[in-house]
Amino acid sequence: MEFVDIFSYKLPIAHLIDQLTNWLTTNCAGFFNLITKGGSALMDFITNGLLFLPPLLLIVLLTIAAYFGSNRHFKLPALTLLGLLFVYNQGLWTGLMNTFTLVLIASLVSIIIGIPLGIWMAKNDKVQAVVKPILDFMQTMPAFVYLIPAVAFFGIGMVPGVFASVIFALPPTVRFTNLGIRQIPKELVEATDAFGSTPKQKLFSLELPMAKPTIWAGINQTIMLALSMVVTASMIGAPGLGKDVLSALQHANIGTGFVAGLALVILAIIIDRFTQKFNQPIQAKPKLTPKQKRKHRVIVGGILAAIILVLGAGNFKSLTQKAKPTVNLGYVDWDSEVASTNVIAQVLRDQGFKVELTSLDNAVLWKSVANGSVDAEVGAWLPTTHGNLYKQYHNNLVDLGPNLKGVKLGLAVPAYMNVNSISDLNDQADKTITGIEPGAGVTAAAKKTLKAYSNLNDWQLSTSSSGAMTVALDKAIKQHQEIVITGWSPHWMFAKYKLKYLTDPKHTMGRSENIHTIVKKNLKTDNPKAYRILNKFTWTEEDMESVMLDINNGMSPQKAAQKWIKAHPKQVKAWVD
Amino acid sequence: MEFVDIFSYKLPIAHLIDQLTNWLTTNCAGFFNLITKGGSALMDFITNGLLFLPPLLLIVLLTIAAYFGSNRHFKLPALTLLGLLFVYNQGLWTGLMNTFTLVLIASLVSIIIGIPLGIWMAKNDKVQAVVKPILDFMQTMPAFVYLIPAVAFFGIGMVPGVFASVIFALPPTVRFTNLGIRQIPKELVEATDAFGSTPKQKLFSLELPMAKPTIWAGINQTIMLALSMVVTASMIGAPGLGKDVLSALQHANIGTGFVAGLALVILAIIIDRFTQKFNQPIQAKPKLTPKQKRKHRVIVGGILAAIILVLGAGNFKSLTQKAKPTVNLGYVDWDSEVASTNVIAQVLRDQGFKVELTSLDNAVLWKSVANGSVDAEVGAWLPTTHGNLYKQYHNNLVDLGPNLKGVKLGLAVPAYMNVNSISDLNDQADKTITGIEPGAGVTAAAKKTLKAYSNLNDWQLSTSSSGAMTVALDKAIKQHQEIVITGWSPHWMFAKYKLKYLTDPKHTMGRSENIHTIVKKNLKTDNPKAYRILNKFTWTEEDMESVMLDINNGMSPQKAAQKWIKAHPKQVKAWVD
Amino acid sequence: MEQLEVHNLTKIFGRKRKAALNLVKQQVSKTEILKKTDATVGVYDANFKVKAGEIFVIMGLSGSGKSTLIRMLNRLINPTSGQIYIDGKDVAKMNEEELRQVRREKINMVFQNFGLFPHKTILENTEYGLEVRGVAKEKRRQLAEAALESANLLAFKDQYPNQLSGGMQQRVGLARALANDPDILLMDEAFSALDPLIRRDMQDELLNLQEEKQRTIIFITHDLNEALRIGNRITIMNDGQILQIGTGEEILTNPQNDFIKEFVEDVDRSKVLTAQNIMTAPFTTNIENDGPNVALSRMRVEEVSMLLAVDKRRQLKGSLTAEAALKARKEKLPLTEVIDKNVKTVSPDTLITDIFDLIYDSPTPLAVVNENGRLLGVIIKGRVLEALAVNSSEA
Amino acid sequence: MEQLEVHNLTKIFGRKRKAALNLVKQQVSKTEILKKTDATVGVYDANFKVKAGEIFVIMGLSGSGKSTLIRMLNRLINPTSGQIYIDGKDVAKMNEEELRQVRREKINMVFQNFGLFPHKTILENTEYGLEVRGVAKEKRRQLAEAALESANLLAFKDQYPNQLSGGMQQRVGLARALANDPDILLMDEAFSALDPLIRRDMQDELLNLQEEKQRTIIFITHDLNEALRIGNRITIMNDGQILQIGTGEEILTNPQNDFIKEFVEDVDRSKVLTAQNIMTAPFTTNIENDGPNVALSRMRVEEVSMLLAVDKRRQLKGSLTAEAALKARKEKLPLTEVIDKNVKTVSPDTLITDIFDLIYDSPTPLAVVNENGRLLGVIIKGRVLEALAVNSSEA
Ligand SMILES: Nc1ncnc2c1ncn2[C@@H]1O[C@H](COP(=O)(O)OP(=O)(O)OP(=O)(O)O)[C@@H](O)[C@H]1O
Ligand SMILES: Nc1ncnc2c1ncn2[C@@H]1O[C@H](COP(=O)(O)OP(=O)(O)OP(=O)(O)O)[C@@H](O)[C@H]1O
Ligand SMILES: [Mg+2]
Ligand SMILES: [Mg+2]
Repeated sequence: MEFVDIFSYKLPIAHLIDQLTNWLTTNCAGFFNLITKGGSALMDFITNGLLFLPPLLLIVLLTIAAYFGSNRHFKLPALTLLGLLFVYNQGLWTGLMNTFTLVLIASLVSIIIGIPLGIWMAKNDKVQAVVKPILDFMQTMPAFVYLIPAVAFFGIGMVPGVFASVIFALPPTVRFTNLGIRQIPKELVEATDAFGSTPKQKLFSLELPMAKPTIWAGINQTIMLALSMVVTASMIGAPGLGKDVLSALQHANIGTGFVAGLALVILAIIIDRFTQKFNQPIQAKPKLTPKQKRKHRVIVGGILAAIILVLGAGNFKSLTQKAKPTVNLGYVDWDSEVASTNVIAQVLRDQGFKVELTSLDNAVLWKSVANGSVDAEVGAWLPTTHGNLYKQYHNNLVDLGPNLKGVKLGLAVPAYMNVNSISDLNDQADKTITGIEPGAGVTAAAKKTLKAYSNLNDWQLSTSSSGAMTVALDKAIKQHQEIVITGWSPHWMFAKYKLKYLTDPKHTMGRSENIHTIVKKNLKTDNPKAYRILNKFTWTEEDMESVMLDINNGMSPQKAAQKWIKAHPKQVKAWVD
Repeated sequence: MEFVDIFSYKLPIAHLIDQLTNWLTTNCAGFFNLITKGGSALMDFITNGLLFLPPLLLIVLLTIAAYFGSNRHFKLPALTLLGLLFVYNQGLWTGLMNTFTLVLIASLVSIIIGIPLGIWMAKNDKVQAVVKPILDFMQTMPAFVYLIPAVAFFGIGMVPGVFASVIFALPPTVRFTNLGIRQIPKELVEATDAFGSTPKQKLFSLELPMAKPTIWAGINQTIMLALSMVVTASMIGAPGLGKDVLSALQHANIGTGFVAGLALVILAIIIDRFTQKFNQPIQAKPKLTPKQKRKHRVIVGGILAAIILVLGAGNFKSLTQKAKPTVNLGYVDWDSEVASTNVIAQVLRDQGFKVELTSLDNAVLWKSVANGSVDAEVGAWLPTTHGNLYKQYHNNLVDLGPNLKGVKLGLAVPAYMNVNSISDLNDQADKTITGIEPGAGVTAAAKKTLKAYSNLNDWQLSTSSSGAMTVALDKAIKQHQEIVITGWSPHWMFAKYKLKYLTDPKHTMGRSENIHTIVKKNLKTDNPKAYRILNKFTWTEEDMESVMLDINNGMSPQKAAQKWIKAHPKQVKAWVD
Repeated sequence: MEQLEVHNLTKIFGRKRKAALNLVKQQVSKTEILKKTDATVGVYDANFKVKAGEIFVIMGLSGSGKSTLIRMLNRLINPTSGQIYIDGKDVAKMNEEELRQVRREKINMVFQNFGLFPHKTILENTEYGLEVRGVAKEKRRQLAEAALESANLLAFKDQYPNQLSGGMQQRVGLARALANDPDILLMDEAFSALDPLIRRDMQDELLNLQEEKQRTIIFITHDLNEALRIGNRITIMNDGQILQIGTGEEILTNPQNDFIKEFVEDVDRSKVLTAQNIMTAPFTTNIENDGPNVALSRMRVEEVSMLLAVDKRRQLKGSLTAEAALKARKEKLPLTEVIDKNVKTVSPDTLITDIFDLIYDSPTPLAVVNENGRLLGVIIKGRVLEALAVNSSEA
Repeated sequence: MEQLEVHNLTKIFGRKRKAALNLVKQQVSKTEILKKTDATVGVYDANFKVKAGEIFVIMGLSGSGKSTLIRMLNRLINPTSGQIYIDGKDVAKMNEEELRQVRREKINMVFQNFGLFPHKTILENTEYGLEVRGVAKEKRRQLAEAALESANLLAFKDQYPNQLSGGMQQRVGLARALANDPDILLMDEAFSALDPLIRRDMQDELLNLQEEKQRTIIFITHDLNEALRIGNRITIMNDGQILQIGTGEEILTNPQNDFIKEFVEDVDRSKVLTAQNIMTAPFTTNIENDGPNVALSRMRVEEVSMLLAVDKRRQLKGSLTAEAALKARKEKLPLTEVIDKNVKTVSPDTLITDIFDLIYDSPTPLAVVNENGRLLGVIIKGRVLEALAVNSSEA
């Protein structure tokens, strides 16, 4: 039957998209580079400026601005002061400033694109019919999907972060500009028409002022969504609070993550309250006398000048600082990688390099090494865990071989469970294996295991995330329940809880793996010294676990790395010679 | 300095949050469990209902609904039809249904909470002052932060997914309900007041109708945000398209991820367009006459009843499937299976059975036979093609042995090609074997073949789909080009084109296979007569091909089956006696 | 206690209310106060009482506070100070529930800006007040349709307000309030957008309804003729203050100051003043007592050529001209035989406008007689014209 | 070609326009058409021309299509069919840019529902038209303030529309249009919310402006007195159709059908009719020629006791009573010496209402003289009253 055939033929959309991305990456590289350079220059400029002022001074200045901005009420300044002090107190100041820059730029771009687009939509039903599904697309296409093209286009950092944020955050501004203008009473539109207003006059004297409350509500949503994208943006290397959140969560430190999140919320509330000033009901503002107006103008001018001055100064300072060759290390924010990356970073620093650490989502990280936006990473689990990524990118990067041999994947259970081998499993733990991310290597291995062992054929694998898995584990252990997890070591859970690997007679969980160092293709020519050190870097599971332990006990990763280096001078010397 | 000290003391917020979460988890477990149970029961109910209908039927029904819902315009139904067919075509139907359930529930919960809250905010400035920062909190606190508490509270699955989605998606409904009500012209509020309306009357007769466009725009945002949370929700085990996206991206399969994302977008657009119907300008709707109103009510009532019926049926069926005196045959929508299934179905019908035919994805089909939702299938290719499925499920089903012996897998080429054995292949057809689905048995065999024959070690297997393969074959034959395909028979292509199997000296393509009948475990006791017939059912490749040919020539499968049965009375008699 | 009493009612708009109040007490003008304090005096120290069944009309310059005053009566505007008693209860002190009760049961309003709901059809708009009161669906549809019928809008009942002309919208507002049948009806320029014909109809309608059922109506209008036609009493406001309250005639004939005088200047007095207002004492002869000589001498004394003939009970019998009297004397006839019985008469409340038709070509004055036929006075052309003259010392 | 010409202008609201058009051609009533087709006849087949400088008043029942008609003139409503020529160009066929130009330069409007911008102050509202035309900031402020001043609202210039009373808002709308100084002004019930005093002021203002600069004004009103006072011509509409076009007097004295008769019934004729309309031929004596005997014989013939004295050029010199003539005859005085020079005179366009004051206690008739002192006629009390009578055969 012909009909049946049509449906068994799957449209090759996926393939087309891959090709399109490739085509864009290769053919529009110049254009993307331009945007990337310009964008990061601008954002660096702002962030540097913000970070130039001592935090406490900036906090005080903002509080004063809030005081005058809110007509000398006390709520907004109090909120500003306490909120920012809290962020500062929690050590999240730098993150906050980075995030602020990201959100500021993303929101501005969204507003600058969104309002005209919304106006156009409001005036033209055909445009509306076309734009609406595009907006739906932008809001519902999962960010994860365009993160990788974003990296392909813009590398890693703030710029792709802004790109991703704008895609998600733009629609509300457009939608509500459209709605606001369409809701304007007909008789007022008639009044402007009757006087022969041009579309522009109509827009500025009637439509925008009347639609203002609705448009501002849209902009508010845009800002909120831009803030909500901060974490996602951090997966492609945008610095800021998102990173703090992500890193806390990879370790299932709910509290720490919450605090970083809280800093975001504080930022949101302060931005919201500051922008609310623009969104007062039409007639609430008292009419200014010319004198007041002049005063107003002087104040606003002064503030702007001050801002520009500070930004300029900050950048002047940072410009004069740059000199050293940099090495850009990427890592996935897992305990083991944090340990190894910090150690090698510290070693490189000690050798006079400026080292930038970027925590990335795993797939993004590989992509970044492959396209050279990251110089190296020291946490490639091969051949199994990251095997497929390796297969995909191996032509575009250099594998320097293992730096740590014999890590392990396997099914693990709490020690109190009365089972030792996978083939002994029958109806424990509701016949469920608690897994991590669906795409992880260990997940694939677990799937294979389910198939291979006949005693597991009515078991299921419930995938979630590493964080979720450790929480589930914690919960089970607290309640002394049965649980089977997909485990891998080195991992702190083996230090924290009494766990045991189940033996795997069929070896479907994969034989033990190694952790490799991979570097971008031309690192050897670009930065031979760093290449040499990275190439020589190799240590053992015990080394790594000692660093991990220190970090887990509350030492900062950098301190822990320094401590380990101090304690192992010979070993380090071997790497750098 | 005392001052500095204060700042060097980091407030232990993180710790407090950890403790709070722990406390909640241990102390409110009963409550959370209740919600979890109730929630998942509800959502299973809906998903079962949705999946109960054959996808194509549901698509057609939705298209019809769209047609009538959009006042007989063609845009919405076309969109619905093509969009859903695309999703179905891409094999994302189940994911779509699960996602739909998730988004539906999350949106409903958001609306049910959000609108009253928005109303309250609009009426009371103090409530607004309190709620606004909470909304800011909900939108900017990164989902990742509360994913883990969500898992701690609700475990893994749909319920925590809904929880996370609601937190993120609720605010727009609240905000825009608030905005909409506050924007109502003062003179209209005065008019209601002057008549002594109660707050409730005012709400329903003035405020909600007038604020409707704005509220709906808020709800639209809520739905969009709920959809954007689908991927995040999948991190804590919520089934649906999010999983597909996530899994594709873990492997950096941008294209596949994009397609899954596209399915989300399609869902978004369809939902958006359907809900837009509620959001028409106030006076656009023509006034209905009482008669039309009655008709309207009957239609709406009918649709509701149908929905409830289907949902009920889906669940009733899944609850009581064994009680029915019907025979439920499953099949994969391939030509050979359509032929055999229809023949045996017709035979059973002639014997007085009610036969239900369900076309299923292959894996689903095996799973369905294993869990008893399908009574039998007559298209199990063993031992090779469906070997792994058999291995997985063989304990839970009964294999009645072959109903057709000696089907064949192998590499096939058009007869005009000058090659007869696999070992003769050298550089034909661009050294490419055109394969079918990556997971098919014949694909696995072809891979094995590539490895086993040294002359093929620089050949590649290009997997696609059965449909794509036949298209490629057709194209090649038309252009008289070389092509090597993974073939199997019976298949109509052997009737249509002159093809030949290549001999396989190393037997890596598997020796010839048989098509088995498999039935659910207790069919023998449940329905001994059907069991007997199925058990006796056996025919030949020619039999099958004659039926396939008829179908291919445009006869309906049922008719073709009837024709064959009429022509082979003795053979059939042997089965039913 | 009257149905509605207002004591010392004041409303100041704006922030610096105290300062504005002080200034207004010092008789500073409204614009001056606005300049100085940014506060507007809406209403200042209003006092009046309205009896049940009365139609109380408020007039005044644009911006003089009429709407503010009327909107304080059902507390759509909260008074700055003062009391409003409706049936003895102070509206200004009511809590929400009491207020709602009063608005629902007692007092309804027709808005200056119509206040129609754009999302409801005309019929639904008209039903609104009834719906709020919980009247059953069938009943309320019936009442609303009746109200629309009498506003001549039934054909449009399924349209939306924006499909109607301004005057039609105003009538919907009217129908909405009337359908509700309240004790007190506040009408803020309720007829302003109506053409003369429909306006007259609606006025008649209102007066008819008023005969059937005694409603208390507070009515703002800018049309003095309308005010005089339907109002039992009229109050004139300026700059937020009440200048004068009185019947139409009082105001017209006895304006308390120049402002009011100017204000009422334009009125069509012929539609307000009646025979009663302009009649003069008649020169009569009692034909039952008097003979021709008495009559003739009387004519001579009074310098007239005609007397009205009455009997002992001052019933008008006819008119007696000098010629007729001479004839009677000559022919010795009794006066009853010579009088001209065709005297044109009018009742005392005949409007001047209706007198024109009778008098313009009448050689004799018109006689004013009451319903019992008793002669009250006469109307001469000069008096008619004098009454219509604005600047005559007394009208 | 006149400044404004309207040919066969028709507007049908709703979907089934064709069907409605057919029905209206068959004289089916508007409500009937609404019931049958759900379409409303706004205006049907309107034809008229307006000269530059003319004030053209439109009246008619509520819902008769006045606003629809006026709003088609600047194409706020697109006509269903017909042509509108402004200075010879068809507005109905203009493209957007041309239309904008016309609206900006030639034609402005005062809206029935005011159409003020709630987010702009009164001053900004008033400036709007000028702003659109690109008038420089200082200049436009000046013009707007002048317009507000003449609307007596300057004190409120920094307030917002919702802080003003209905009438004040209406005046802002008025000021906004006037500030713009357009050639053609469309005024849709522009004075409806104003009190009599301010209304009179605004009418005067309009007439004054009209003297300064000849504007073409299309004016909708429900007030016949207003229409008669300011309108050069009046048109009366009903059910979307124009029934009659003519000067006030024509309409008043020669209503084309009963509907119009009823429509104008209520009008205060004393404010419409002038001395000219009611004067009668005077009985005169040429004092330069005639002697006392001639005069006396004339009086006898005409049965009057007084003549008006004129000279050869019919200039009014005074009045001559019978006594004075007798005295002249007796004392041989020329008539010029005995005439009473205190004759009350009025000009031919004095309104009757202004005649009341002069005539009611005047023993002599009033003389009507033109600006050159030439005697045109006399006014006697009886004629005044006759003119005010509605049902007199000729007014
Ligand atoms: N937008 C519209 N849609 C449908 N019908 C309309 C619309 N505007 C006006 N009409 C109809 O057209 C007719 C004429 O309305 P129009 O506003 O011109 O009357 P009008 O003479 O100005 O009355 P008024 O004196 O009450 O202002 C009315 O019957 C009205 O219902
Ligand atoms: N909401 C308000 N805020 C500030 N001032 C107001 C407000 N409402 C009315 N006023 C002022 O109060 C005064 C009286 O207004 P009001 O509406 O009572 O006048 P009105 O007598 O009804 O006039 P009109 O005949 O024009 O309707 C005006 O000067 C007006 O500016
Ligand atoms: Mg008012
Ligand atoms: Mg109108």
